[in-house]
Amino acid sequence: MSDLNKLYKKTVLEHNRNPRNYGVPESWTHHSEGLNAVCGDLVHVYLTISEDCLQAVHYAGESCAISMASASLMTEFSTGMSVETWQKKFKLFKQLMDKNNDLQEIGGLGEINTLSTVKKFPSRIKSATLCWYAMAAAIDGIPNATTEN
Amino acid sequence: MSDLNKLYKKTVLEHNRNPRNYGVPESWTHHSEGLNAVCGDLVHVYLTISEDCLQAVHYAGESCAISMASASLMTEFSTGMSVETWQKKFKLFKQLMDKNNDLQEIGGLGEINTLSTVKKFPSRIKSATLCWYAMAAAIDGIPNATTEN
Amino acid sequence: MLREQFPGLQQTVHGKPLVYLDNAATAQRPQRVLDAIMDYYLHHNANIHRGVHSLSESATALYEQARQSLARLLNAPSDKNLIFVRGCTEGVNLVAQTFVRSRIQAGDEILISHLEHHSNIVPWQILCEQTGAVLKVIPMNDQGELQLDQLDQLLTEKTRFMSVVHVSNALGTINPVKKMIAMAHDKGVPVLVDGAQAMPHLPVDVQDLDCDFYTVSGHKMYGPTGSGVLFGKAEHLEAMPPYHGGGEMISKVTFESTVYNAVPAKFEAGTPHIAGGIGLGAAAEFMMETGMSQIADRDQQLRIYAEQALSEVPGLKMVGTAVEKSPVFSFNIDGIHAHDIGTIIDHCGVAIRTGHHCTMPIFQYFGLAGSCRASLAFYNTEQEVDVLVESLLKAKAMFE
Amino acid sequence: MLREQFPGLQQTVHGKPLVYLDNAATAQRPQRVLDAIMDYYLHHNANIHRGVHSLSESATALYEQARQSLARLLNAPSDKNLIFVRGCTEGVNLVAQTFVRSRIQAGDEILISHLEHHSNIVPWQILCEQTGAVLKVIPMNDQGELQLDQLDQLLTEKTRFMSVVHVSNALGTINPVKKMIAMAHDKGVPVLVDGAQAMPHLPVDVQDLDCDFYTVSGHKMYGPTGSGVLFGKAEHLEAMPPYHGGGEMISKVTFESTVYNAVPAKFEAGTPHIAGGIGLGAAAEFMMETGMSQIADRDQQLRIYAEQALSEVPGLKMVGTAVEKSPVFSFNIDGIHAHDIGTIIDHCGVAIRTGHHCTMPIFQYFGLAGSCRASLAFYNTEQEVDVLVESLLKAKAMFE
Ligand SMILES: Cc1ncc(COP(=O)(O)O)c(C=O)c1O
Ligand SMILES: Cc1ncc(COP(=O)(O)O)c(C=O)c1O
Repeated sequence: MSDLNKLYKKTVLEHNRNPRNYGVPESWTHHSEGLNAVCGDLVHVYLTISEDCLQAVHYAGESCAISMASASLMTEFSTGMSVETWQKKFKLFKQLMDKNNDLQEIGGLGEINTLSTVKKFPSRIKSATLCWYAMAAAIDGIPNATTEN
Repeated sequence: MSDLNKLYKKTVLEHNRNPRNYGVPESWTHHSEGLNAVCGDLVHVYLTISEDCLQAVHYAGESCAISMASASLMTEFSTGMSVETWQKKFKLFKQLMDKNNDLQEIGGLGEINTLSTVKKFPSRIKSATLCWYAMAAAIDGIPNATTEN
Repeated sequence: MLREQFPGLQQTVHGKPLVYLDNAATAQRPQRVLDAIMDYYLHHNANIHRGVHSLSESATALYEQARQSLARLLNAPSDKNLIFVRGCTEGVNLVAQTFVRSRIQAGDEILISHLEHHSNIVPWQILCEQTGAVLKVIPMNDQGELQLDQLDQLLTEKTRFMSVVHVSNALGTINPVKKMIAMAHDKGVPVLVDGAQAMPHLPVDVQDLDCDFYTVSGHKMYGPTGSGVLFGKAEHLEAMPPYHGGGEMISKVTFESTVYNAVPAKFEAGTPHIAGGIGLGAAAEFMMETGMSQIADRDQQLRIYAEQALSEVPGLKMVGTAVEKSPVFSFNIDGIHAHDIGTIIDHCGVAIRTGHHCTMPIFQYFGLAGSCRASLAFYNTEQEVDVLVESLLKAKAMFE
Repeated sequence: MLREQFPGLQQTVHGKPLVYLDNAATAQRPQRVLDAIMDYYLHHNANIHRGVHSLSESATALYEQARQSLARLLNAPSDKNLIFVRGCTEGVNLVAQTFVRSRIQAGDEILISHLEHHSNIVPWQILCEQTGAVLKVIPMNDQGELQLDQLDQLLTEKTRFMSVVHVSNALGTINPVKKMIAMAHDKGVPVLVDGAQAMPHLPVDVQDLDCDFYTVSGHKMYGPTGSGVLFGKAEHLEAMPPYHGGGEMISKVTFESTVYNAVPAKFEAGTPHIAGGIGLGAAAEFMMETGMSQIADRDQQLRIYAEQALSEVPGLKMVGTAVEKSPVFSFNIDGIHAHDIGTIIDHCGVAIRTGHHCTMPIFQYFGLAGSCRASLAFYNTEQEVDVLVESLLKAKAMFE
């Protein structure tokens, strides 16, 4: 299977078609807007956190399929997790997406590992990581996030 | 004979060694300073003009051999000439020194023609022409001249 | 065949022949431009303008011949009207910070258009911030054409300068700059034309346009990266303060004072991109030999073919449908984000650009985040347009 | 042999093997730099930073790798400390018009030295004219060394900035910049070091020097023309206003307001000299592989040999006899003007520079119009020094 098909087929297109936890929820406790202005990606993350647990994770926005699918995957993966656990997972995720290594998967990231193919497309990595940075910002009470620098 | 030898041997070195009409004269009616600041060439031209005739032509300054010899040749060539004649000669001289043609000599310029070899050394043309521009400026009552542009 | 003179086109991407449709971002260069660059580095490698040794003399001659070639290409009155710059961006910034800054005050107005590239917006925003001047914008319509019926009233007695793009990099719109310049001049307003996207495609005659300044990017007109030219009218260049300070632009320096060199040296401080200037001269010669009207004709053939072909892709929405257009196509396809299209068709060998193309205000107007942009040059072919269309259909299929 | 990697050296001039001793004006480039330029044009010819297609991705990767190579060469903390510029001249102008202009007022002082190149004088004169600041000069002595005993008192409470040359292009003097920077920092004065002539010859460690800014010219360090790098401390680059406005340096533009991009993009408006940056990266790799201390050692061998050889030419007067010197020799010969020497020895294949070398104040100090300057690089040989000496003797003979 070509890298391209690996990237798009299966999971990404499926989540793009059937996004989980998409849309602005009725209520939330934490929110952040992730914006990569240069490429135009925009994603909002809405969290309901109680007793240090991610009770609900929603997202909204308009971006490319990779960005949308990554957000959809992330919400599914994160819901029900403790904040502490999530932050460990976020560290692992950053390693998975670091283009300076060629890790294809990291234990404990489950389906998220399908995103590692994005490293073959350096200009698209930021699409896949934006929602994670937005979620980390939301947890920290920061209203805006970006992966540009 | 190589271009280099052509350029320096004979006339130029001879005039450089034995400059004619060199030094500030006791009196003059017209004067101009020629300066090519970028390359550091400096030449003063002093004229005594009466009844439209170049009675005396002197020069002073410090520059390279080509510049000094050109001035020496020019003073010898010009002394006694009518201003009007000189201005015609100046036009011919500019044609002789125009690097866009390869005229080696022009009738009526006599020994001045030896300078045409300078065209083979484009960066040195200004050295050879500075004194002529200074003399034209002196005639016109302009105190400064340059060939830079 | 002209196309064969461009070695960058003879390659494969993901195993497919390259279909290079990102010419508005940067062009490919003909072999003779590459040869000119290498000839400098191999046979004339020296600094210019002040050397008495042979290499320096020949390097200087090549550099100044290049300036003459560019003067002929633009029909400038003299090569002394041309300043070598890094590209259009530097050209605009230079004019903003010298000519305009020295004649503008708080409350004065600078007029640009809604079709500008960021490089012809931000330098004026910076100048406005520095001086308290006000930026005004000629509006556009839904076709991506400027609303010129409003120009006359936008040119007020406060307008000090107008800077407009000749051809839009995002939409391909060709603006009637000659008419616009005449209208500005009627009000005594000098004009800079951003020719980044015009020079690669159209005959440009700065004397006929009567523009005060005109600037082009070398890398978009088949020349080297880091090269470009700013044309200015002689009286402006004489009157303007210098830009960078440094070597070459002075004729005499003491710690107390400095005498600037004559134009154009006054604006070319420091060692320039010598190989770039020489390579750009070769590009100009190439364009003149090929013939700018031949290039323009071929562009229009391709534009008509591609317009038709793209209109047959279901769900494709063209952004920018001006009557006068360069072969630049901005579009979106229902249900697929531009970035995804770009990535997918790259795997068919097709190189296009996606995003806002450094023209965010244009896409704000259309309420879009960006577009796919296919931008053609005379060396592209109808078959390549067909490959583009096929690849778009594949992308659609993938998302269905 | 290292020398064989430089194709520009393998040629004849007037039928004689080229003896290239004009390295301070511009260096020759190793084949791998030329290969890197051509590799870009042939195989990665695209614009950088915003493309999703393969060529653009690989061009971007090459350009950013080059930045990393340069960060290693200069030992910068991060590649984000480096801004690509056209050369030293642009580096100095950029710092003057952004960092310094934004923090200076009438009556404040800027300190430079008597050894500066015009490119590190005129930008400050222009800034002084714009702001009413005052230019102060660290004096030099008859050897061409700075009088550092006066530095402390020249650093007053009005001094806002110091900009000094690391190695003099006219005399070869190596300044003790580390010590000078420490003295300036003691008074809270930030420092720019002009490294145009240092980087080709000496190991440079910007963290060890603790300079606030350091700038180099690519074409003098065996890289392409039109390339160069400005190092800045992160906190300065963050705080400084942008320089050029345009594409790449923004993250969001509307007509009302603009959000600038992160450092270093904030300072790199417009399409950069992509091939130049990539070629400069290759030059940095070449220098690191060759070893900067090996290069420095070889330079000093050549310096000692040439100093001795030139001292034997009757009537030759050396200008600049600092203890710490690069292999740069400024001299005059009794009774022969420098330009004549330059022209004559060119016919022996020897390329030197004559004139004031863009350092008029240095020659004003010595009461001279200029000099002959032979400037060597590690690839020169003792035999070439011998040819220089012979050619000087021939010139003398011609004038006797
Ligand atoms: C010491 C010094 N500073 C600055 C410069 C200016 O460098 P560039 O001409 O590459 O901008 C030079 C070049 O001659 C130099 O020798
Ligand atoms: C219309 C227009 N103006 C200006 C520019 C800026 O040119 P450069 O990036 O070469 O400085 C561009 C390049 O994209 C352009 O398309």
